[in-house]
Amino acid sequence: MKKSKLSLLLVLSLVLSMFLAACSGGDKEETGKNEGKNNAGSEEQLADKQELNVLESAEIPTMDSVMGQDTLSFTTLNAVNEGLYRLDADQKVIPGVADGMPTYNDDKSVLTIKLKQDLKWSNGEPITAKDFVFAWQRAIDPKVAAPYGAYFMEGKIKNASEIVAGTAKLEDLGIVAKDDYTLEITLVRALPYIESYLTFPLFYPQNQKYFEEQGADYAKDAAHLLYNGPFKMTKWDGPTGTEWVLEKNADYWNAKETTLEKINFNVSKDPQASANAYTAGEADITPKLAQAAILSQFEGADDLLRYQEPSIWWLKMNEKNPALKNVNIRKAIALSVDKKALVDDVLANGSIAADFLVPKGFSFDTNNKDFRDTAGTYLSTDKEEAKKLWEQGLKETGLKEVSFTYVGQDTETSKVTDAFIKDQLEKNLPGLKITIEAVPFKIRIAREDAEDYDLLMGGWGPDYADPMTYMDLWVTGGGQNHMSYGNPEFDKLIKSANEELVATPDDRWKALQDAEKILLEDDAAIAPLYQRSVNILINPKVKGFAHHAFGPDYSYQWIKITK
Amino acid sequence: MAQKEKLLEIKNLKQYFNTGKPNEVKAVDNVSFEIYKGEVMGLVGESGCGKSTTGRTIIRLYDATGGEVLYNGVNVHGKKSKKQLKEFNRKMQMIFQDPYASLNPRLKIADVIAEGIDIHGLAKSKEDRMNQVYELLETVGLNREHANRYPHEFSGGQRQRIGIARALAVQPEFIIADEPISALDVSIQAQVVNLMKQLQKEKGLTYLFIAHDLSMVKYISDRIGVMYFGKMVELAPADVLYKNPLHPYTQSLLSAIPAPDPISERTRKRKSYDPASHNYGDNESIEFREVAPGHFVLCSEKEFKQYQAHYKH
Amino acid sequence: MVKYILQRVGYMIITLFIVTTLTFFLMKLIPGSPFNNFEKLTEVQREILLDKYGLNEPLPVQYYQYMVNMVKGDLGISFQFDNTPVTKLIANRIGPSAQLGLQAMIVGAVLGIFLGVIAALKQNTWIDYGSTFIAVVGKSVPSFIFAGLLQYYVSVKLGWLPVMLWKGPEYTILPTIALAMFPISIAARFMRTEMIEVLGSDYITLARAKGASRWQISVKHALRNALIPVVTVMGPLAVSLMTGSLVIEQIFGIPGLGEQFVKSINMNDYPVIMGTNILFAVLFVVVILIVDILYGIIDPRIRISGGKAK
Amino acid sequence: MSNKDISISKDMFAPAHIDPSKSEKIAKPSLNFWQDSWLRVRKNKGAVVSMVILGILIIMAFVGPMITPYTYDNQNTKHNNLPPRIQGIENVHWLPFDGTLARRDGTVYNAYEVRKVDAYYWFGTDNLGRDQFARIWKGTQVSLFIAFMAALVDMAIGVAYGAISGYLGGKTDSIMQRIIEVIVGIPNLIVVVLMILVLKPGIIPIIIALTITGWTSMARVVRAQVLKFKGQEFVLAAKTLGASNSSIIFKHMIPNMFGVIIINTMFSIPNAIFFEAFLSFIGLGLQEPHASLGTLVNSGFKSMIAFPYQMIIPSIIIALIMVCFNLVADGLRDALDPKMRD
Amino acid sequence: MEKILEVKDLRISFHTFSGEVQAIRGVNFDLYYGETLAIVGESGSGKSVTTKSIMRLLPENNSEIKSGQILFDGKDLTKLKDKDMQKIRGKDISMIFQDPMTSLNPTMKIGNQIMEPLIKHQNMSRHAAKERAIDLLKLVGIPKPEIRVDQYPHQFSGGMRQRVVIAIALACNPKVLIADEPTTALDVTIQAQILELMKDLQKKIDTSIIFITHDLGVVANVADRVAVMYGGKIVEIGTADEIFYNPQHPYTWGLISSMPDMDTDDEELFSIPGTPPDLLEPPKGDAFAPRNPYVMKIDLEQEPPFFKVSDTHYAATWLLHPDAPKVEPPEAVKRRQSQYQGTVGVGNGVALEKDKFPGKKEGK
Repeated sequence: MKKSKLSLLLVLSLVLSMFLAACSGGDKEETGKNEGKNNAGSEEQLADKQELNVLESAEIPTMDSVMGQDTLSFTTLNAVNEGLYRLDADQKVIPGVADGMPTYNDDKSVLTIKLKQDLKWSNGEPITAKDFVFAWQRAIDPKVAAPYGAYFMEGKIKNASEIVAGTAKLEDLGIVAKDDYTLEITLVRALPYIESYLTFPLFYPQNQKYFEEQGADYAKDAAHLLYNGPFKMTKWDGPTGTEWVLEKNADYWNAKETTLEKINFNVSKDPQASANAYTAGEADITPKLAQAAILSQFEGADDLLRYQEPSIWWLKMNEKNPALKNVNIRKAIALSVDKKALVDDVLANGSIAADFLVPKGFSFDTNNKDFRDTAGTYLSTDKEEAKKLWEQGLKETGLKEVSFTYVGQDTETSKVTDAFIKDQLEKNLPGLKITIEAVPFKIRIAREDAEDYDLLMGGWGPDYADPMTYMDLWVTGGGQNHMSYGNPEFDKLIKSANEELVATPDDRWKALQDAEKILLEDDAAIAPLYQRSVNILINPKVKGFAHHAFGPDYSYQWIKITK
Repeated sequence: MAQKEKLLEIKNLKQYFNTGKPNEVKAVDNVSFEIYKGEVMGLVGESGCGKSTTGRTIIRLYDATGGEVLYNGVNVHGKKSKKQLKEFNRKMQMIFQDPYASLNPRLKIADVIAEGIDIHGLAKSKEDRMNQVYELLETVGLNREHANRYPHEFSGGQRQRIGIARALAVQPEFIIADEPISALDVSIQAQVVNLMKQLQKEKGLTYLFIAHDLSMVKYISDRIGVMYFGKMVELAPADVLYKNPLHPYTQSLLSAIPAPDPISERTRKRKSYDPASHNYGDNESIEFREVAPGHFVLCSEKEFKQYQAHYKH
Repeated sequence: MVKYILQRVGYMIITLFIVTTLTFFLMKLIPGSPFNNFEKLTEVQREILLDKYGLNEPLPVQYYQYMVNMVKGDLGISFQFDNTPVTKLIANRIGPSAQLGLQAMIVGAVLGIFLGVIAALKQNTWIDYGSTFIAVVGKSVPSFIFAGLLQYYVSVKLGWLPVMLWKGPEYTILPTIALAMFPISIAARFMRTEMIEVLGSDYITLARAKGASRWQISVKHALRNALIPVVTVMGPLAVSLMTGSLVIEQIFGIPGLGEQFVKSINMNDYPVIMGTNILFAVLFVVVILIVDILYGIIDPRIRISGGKAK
Repeated sequence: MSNKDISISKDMFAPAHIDPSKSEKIAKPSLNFWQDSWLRVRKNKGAVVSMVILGILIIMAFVGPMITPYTYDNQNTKHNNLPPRIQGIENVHWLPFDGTLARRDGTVYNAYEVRKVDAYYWFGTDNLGRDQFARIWKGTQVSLFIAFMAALVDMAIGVAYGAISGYLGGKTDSIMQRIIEVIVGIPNLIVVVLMILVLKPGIIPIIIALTITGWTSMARVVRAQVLKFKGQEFVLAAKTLGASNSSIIFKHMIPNMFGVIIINTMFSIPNAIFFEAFLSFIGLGLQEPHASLGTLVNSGFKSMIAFPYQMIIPSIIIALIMVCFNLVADGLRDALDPKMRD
Repeated sequence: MEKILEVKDLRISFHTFSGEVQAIRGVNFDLYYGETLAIVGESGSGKSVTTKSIMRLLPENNSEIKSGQILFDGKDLTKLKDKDMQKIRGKDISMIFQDPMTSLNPTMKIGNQIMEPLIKHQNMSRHAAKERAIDLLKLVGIPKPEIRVDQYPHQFSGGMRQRVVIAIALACNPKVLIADEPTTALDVTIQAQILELMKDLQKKIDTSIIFITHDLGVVANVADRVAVMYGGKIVEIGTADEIFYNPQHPYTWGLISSMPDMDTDDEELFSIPGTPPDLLEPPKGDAFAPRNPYVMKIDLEQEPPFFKVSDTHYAATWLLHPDAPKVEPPEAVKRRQSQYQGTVGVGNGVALEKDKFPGKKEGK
C-alpha cells in the first residue's frame, strides 16, 4: 500500500535528519571571552553589577552547622557564618571570630583563644565565647547525633569520648568560656593540625537564645538562621529548595573586603545541562564536571578551571577472600592497572595517577615541603611484574582461576573506571574473572561495612590538613578498614604518630611516611589509582575565586567581577 | 393426535439471569412442554422472548434456575458423571444460528466435523475417521474435497450444512436447531430446510426448531409453541395454530407476517397485542391450559372458558 | 452512579493499602543504611538515631506505626533532609511536577488529538503520513534525547529560550515540548484509529445522508464518540507523565518530585520513597476514577444507566 | 430495445448440462489462516519492509559483533572517542563516516589523522576505546533478548491469567480482576525501580521487573477475548459435543486469539526496549561491560555534544526497532483483525 | 407519470485485498413520482450498493463508479461536487438504514439529530427546529415526544429508534426516500408497524420510495413495482403483481417458490441449488446460469438482454427469446400464474396499476 511506502520513507528521513543533526554538531562558538587568567591581576575594572550566578549539583541538606555533613552545606555555612578561623585562598589559616592565633600551654594540649569584640549576629546579638561552648556541646551531645560530632571530637577534645559513652556530662567537654571573649579549649593530647581543624564548620558558634527561640524551626529556611559571615542568606526554602541567594553582609567585620553583592545559586544535576547553561551565559560557575566528553569541549579554554583536589581513589581488596589474603596477588592487582591510561584516556579530566596514598599538594612539613616530595612512590604500574607476582601468588594459594566480585558505584565516572579496571585486570592477570556490581552510594557503603565484596572501588577526601586523615583508616580493626587488613607494625607507627611523636613533628612525619610505605609497598593493602582533579567552568570575568582542600569547597567572599 | 412416545419432557423450566440483582432477567419463566419422538417441534417468538435460551438450557449450555428436563425419563439437569454427560451429549445435538460464528475459523472442516467423533471415540482409526467425515460431507451435499478447507472459504449456506454435519457426526437422536436459517438468504434457506427435513426422515431424528420466521416454522414443524417474554403462551399442532390461534399474542404475531402475495397484503389487517388487554384480576391463576386436545393456551380460567366455547373444530 | 463511585473508592483504598504494604516491605529489603555518613557515627549515636526514627522496632511494629501515622496524614520525617517532614518535602516539590505534567498532557492531548483527527480525515494523504511520522518519532525516541537536543539547539545555539531552571513561563516551554512528545504520539495514534472506526460507522453514514458537511460530521458526530476510548488511555498516561518526568526534570533542572524520588531511592530515604509512592498511587487511582467519571460525561449511555465503565 | 445480437444460432438454445456439484466447488486455492494472513500482510509494504529491516537487525545482532575485528568489550584507550570511519566511503564527506569531529568553535578535524590512528572503526569508539560497531550489535542482541523475554513472559502469564479469569467467570473472575486493578494501580516505575534495587541490576532482574506489572494488559486483552468467545457459537457447539474445558480453551479459544496476542506482544516488545533505556538513564541498567541499546544511548547522551555519533547511532537503531515493530504490529493488526476479513 | 430519478447503465467496482469486485454491472431503472420501487435480491446482489451510490455514500477510498449516470432533477449525481451533493442529501433524497441500533449517534440527543437537517437545509432557528422535531416524533408515533426529544438513543428500543431514523429522513420532506432493509433487524410485529408507518407517511408527504429488502413478504406489502437483482444486475423488473403472479426469470421463480406457502402443504420446498456468483470474477454469460435448472448453452456464453413481457414488465433471460424452448415453471409459480390470470380478468388493482405506470421501460 502507498501509505506504508511513505512511512518507510519517513523513517529514512528521520534517520537522515538525525545524521544531519549530528554533522552540524559544533556550530561556531561566540568568541571574545576575556583573556585574563583566574585569580590574576586585580587591576582590571570592576563590573557595575557584582552579581554571580552559580550552579550547584545538589540541594543544601542542612544549614545547622552542627548537623552539617557534606561539602555543599560546609561551603554555604562558610559563606554565611564564621568560626574561630577560616582558610584563605592559599589554604592558610586566618583568624575569623578569633582575635589572632591561639596561645598554647606547654604540651600544646590547652589552647586559649581571644575573640574579636563587638562582633554581632545578624539579629544584633553579640557573638560571645558562650556561643562556641553551646555549639560544641550540641555537637557532641549523643541526643543530637550530629554526624560529624563524635567523629571529630572523640579522642581529640577532652572528655568527648566519655560524653559519648555516657560517663561524663556535656559541661565536662574540653571547651570553657573564660569570659565573654575568651575560650579555653582542652585537648586530649596535642594536635599538630588543630588550627586548621578549627576552621571546620562543626566548630562554628551558635546562639543559644536564638536556637531555643526557634525550637524545631531552627535552620529550616533562610529566615530561621543567624548569620555572622561575609554573606547573609536571603532566600532558601529549606532542604528541598533548589534555589538560594546570598547577599553581602554589611555588618560583617571585614565587609570592606567583600565586593560581591549577590550570589544566586541554582541546582542543576545534569552535567551537560550545566555546561549548556554556562555556554548560554546563564551561569558563571558550574558544578564540578567530571565527564571527559564535556570537558574535552573546553580543553584549553579560559573558562576551564582545573586543580587537583586532595582526594584519592583506590581499589580496596578484601582479605577475607583467601586469594586476596595473599600479598603477591594483591600486589599483582595493584601493579596491573595502567593508571596513566586511566587518567589520561579514560578520565581525561586532569586527574593524576596515584602511586601513593597521601595526596599531592595537601600536607606540608615544618619546612613547608609537600609530604609527597619527601616520601617515595609505590605500586607504579608494571604489567610484567604484575604477571609474575600473579602467577607466584596463584602458586602459593594453589588456585588456578580466580573470580572476584567488584563493587563499584553507579555514577557515570565510576562505571567507566570500573569497566576499565576490569578490562585491565582480566587482560593482565590470566585466570582472573571480575564481575562488576554497580550500586548506589548507600549500598556501596553498606557492602563495604559488611565486607561483602572482593574488590571495591572507593575514595577518600580529607577531613583536616594532616596525612593522618588518610593513614589512620587502615589500623587493625579501624572504623574505616572494612577489609580485614591488619599489620601490627603499621598500627605501631600510627599510634606513635598520634601520641609520643606529636611533639616532634619531623619524626612524626617520618613515621607517617614509613607507615605509608608498609601499607603500600610491603603489604599492598590497597591499590591506589588516581588523585582526582576538579574541573569547573568559571566565567573568566570572575576573579578571586578560592577553593579549599577540605571542609568547604569554595570561598566566595574574595570574588570580584571584572568588566 | 396419536399417542406418541415422549422423548423429552420439559417441566416448569426456569432460567433467570443476574438473579438477585436489579437487572434480573427472567429469560425463561416456568415453561413446560413435551417433545415426541420423531416429531419437529417449532418454537417461535420475538427476539428476546426466551426461545433460544430455552433451547440452550435444554442442552445444558446453561444450568437451569429451576425445573427439570427429562430426556427419555432421565433428568438432564441432575448431577451426573462425566460419562453420563458424554452419553447425553451424543444423543442431543445443536445447530446454530450464525453460520459465520458457529465454525471455529482456525480448524479445517474435517476437524470441525470430526470433533465429536474424536471426543466420543467413534472412529476406530484415522482412516475410519476420515471416511466418516467424507460420508457426513456427502450427506449434507458437500464433497470430500471440502474436508481440507477452512470455514472462511465457504458461503453461508455451505457453512450451515457443515454445522449440520458436525451435529450428525455423533449420531444424535435429538437436534435443537437454533434459528438455523435466519441468517441465510431466501434461496439458501430452502436448501437447508430441505436438507433438515430429508435427514429427519432418513435418520428418524427429532427436532426442536427455533425460529422467528413463522412461515418456515410452519412448513417444517408438526407442533409449534409460541413464546412471549419468557413464557409459553400457546402450543398447538402447526395447522391448528395457524388456522385457529387463540392467544391474542399469537394472533397478533400471525397477522404481522407479510405474505409474498400482493393481493392478500393489500387487504391484510394487522392485529396488535397489548398485554394489558387480558385484564387479569389479582387472584386469577394464569396457567397453561389445554383448550382442545393438543392445543394449549396460557390463560385464566375465564379466558379458558371463552376459548373453549368459541373453539372452531 | 453514587454507588458506583463509592464502590470504586472502596477499591481505591484496598489498592492503596496493598501498594503501601508492598513498598514498605520491599524497601526494607534494600541494603544500606538510610542515614548519611552513618559509618562515621558512634554506636551510641547510631542507636539514638535508629530509635528516633523507630527503626529499631521489629518490622511488624514499624509497619503498624507507619500505617497508623499514614491514616493520620503523617508520612514521617525524611532521613536525608534533616528533620523535614515528608509531607512538606512533597508539598514543596509537587508544584513544578504537576505543572509540567499538566502542560505536557494538555499540549499532548490537544496536539495529539488534532493530529489524529486530521490524519483520519485525510487518510492516506501526506497529512496522514506526516502525523503518523510525528507519532512514530514521539514514541520511538527516548524523551531525554529530545530534551537534550532541544536544549542544545533551541537554547544554546539559537538562544531563543532559557537553557534550564524553572523561573517563569518561558522556562516551561522546552521541558513541556520534550515531555509532550510521548502523549502526542499516543493520542495521535489512538485518535486516528478511533476516528477511522467511527467515521466508518452507520451513524456517520446517516449524518452524511442528512447532508451534513465534512466539518460537521467530524466535529459534531465523530469527535466525541472517538474521544471516549482515547480518554481511557490518556488517564494513566497523565499519571505516568507526572511520575515519569524525572528525566526531564533532571535535564532542565526543574525542582520536581520525580527527581527527588530517584535521589531518595539512592539515599534509602524510606519515608520519602514511601510518601512519594503513596502520592503516585493516590494520583493514579484518582485519575483513573476521574477518567471513569469523564467517560460517563462524554458517553451518555453510561451516565444515564450508571452502569459499568469498562 | 431487446435483442442486441440477432445472429444467435438456434442450437445455442439447447439445454446445457451443468454439473450440479460444480456450483459447490471452491475455485480459490485452499489457504489456512497463516497463509491467508501472510497474503494480507504482504500487501502492506510498510509491514513487509519493516519485517525485512527487523530481520536484518536481528541477523546483525548476532553476526554484527563477529564481522568486525574488534570485540564488544575489548578496550584500547589509546583509540577512545574516535568517530565513525569506513573504508571506501571515508572520502565522501557528506556521509558521517569520514572520521571527522567538530570542535567547540566549529572547526572540523580528522580525529584519526590528528591522533595518528591507523584503523577503521565503522561506528567509532566509545570512551574506553571499545568498538561501537561491535557494542551496538551486541547491545541490540541484549535489548532484543530482554524485550523478547519480557514479552514472552508477559504473554505466558497474561494469557494464562486472562484465560482462567475470563473462562471461569463469576466470583473468581471478579477477584482476579480486582488483583489486576491493584497491580495496575501501582505506578510501574516504582515497582521496577524497587525490584531492581532489591534484585541488583542485571538482565534477569530487568526482565522480572518489566514483567511484574507488564502482563496485565495482555491478561485484560485475553480475558476480553475469552469472554467474547465464551458466547460464540462454535464454542457452544464444542460444549454441546462434550468437549472438555481445556480443549475449549486451547483448541477453540486461544488459536483464535493469536492475532490479538501477537499484536499485543508486538507492541510490548518496543515498550520493553524503551523502558530498559529509561532504566539505564536513571542508573539502573545493565552492568559494564555489557551493553544494551539503552545503556549505549544513555552513555552516548552524556557525550552528545562532543561525540554525537555515540548517541545517534544507537538511537537510530532503537528508533528503527520501535518503528518497525510498530509498523509490523499495525500490519498484523490489519491482516489478523477479524473485522477486516471477508 | 413523471420520472424523478433515472439510473442509467451504472457500473461500480470495489478495490479490495483480493482484487476488483464488480459489485454493480450495468444497472438501469427509473423511479416515478409517488411510487414505491422495491429492489429485491440476496446479499451481495448489489442492491445496497446501488442505493448508496445514489446518495454518493460509498466509501471514497476503495469504490469507483466505472460508468453510468444517476439523473435527479436533471442533474447527474455522479458528477456533482461534494458540496452540491450535501445540499441534496437529507433534503431531496434521504435514507433509512438497516440497523437502527447503530445508525443513531450514541452521544447526541435524539432531538439534535432530528434538528440537524432542518437547520442545515431549511435554515430554521434552533427553537423552530426543535418544535418541528417534536412534531416529527409525534408523526412517527413516538409517545411523549416532548420528553423523548431530549433523550439519547440508548433509551429507545429498536423499533422506536427506527421511527426516529424515519423522522430524520422525512424531516425535510424529501422527494426520494431510500430505505435500505429498514425492517430486517426488527421483529415481525415491529416490522409490520414500521411498514404501516412508512406507507402512511408516504401518502402524507407524497414521496417516492426505493425500498431494498430480501423479504418477498415485505415487498408484496409495500411495493408498487419490483426490481429483482442478481449478481450485480437487475434480472427482472415489473409491477408487484407482475413479479409475484407472472414472473419470467428463473431466478424469480426460484425465489418465489422457495418460500413456503402458509396455506398449502408442499412436500418439499423448491430450492435454488448452489451459491451466488463471486463478483471478483463474474461468470461469462448469465450470472445465474450455474444455478439455473433450465440452463441453455447460450446462457454460458452471452449475457441475456432485457426481454419485454409487458409495457411495465421486463426480464433478462434467454428463456424469453423466441428460439428458446418452452419450459415449465415450478409448481408454485404456475399456481400463482393461474391466480394472476383470474385477477386480471376480474380487473381490479392490477389493471389500475397498469394505467398508473405506462410502459416506457427501457431495456437494453
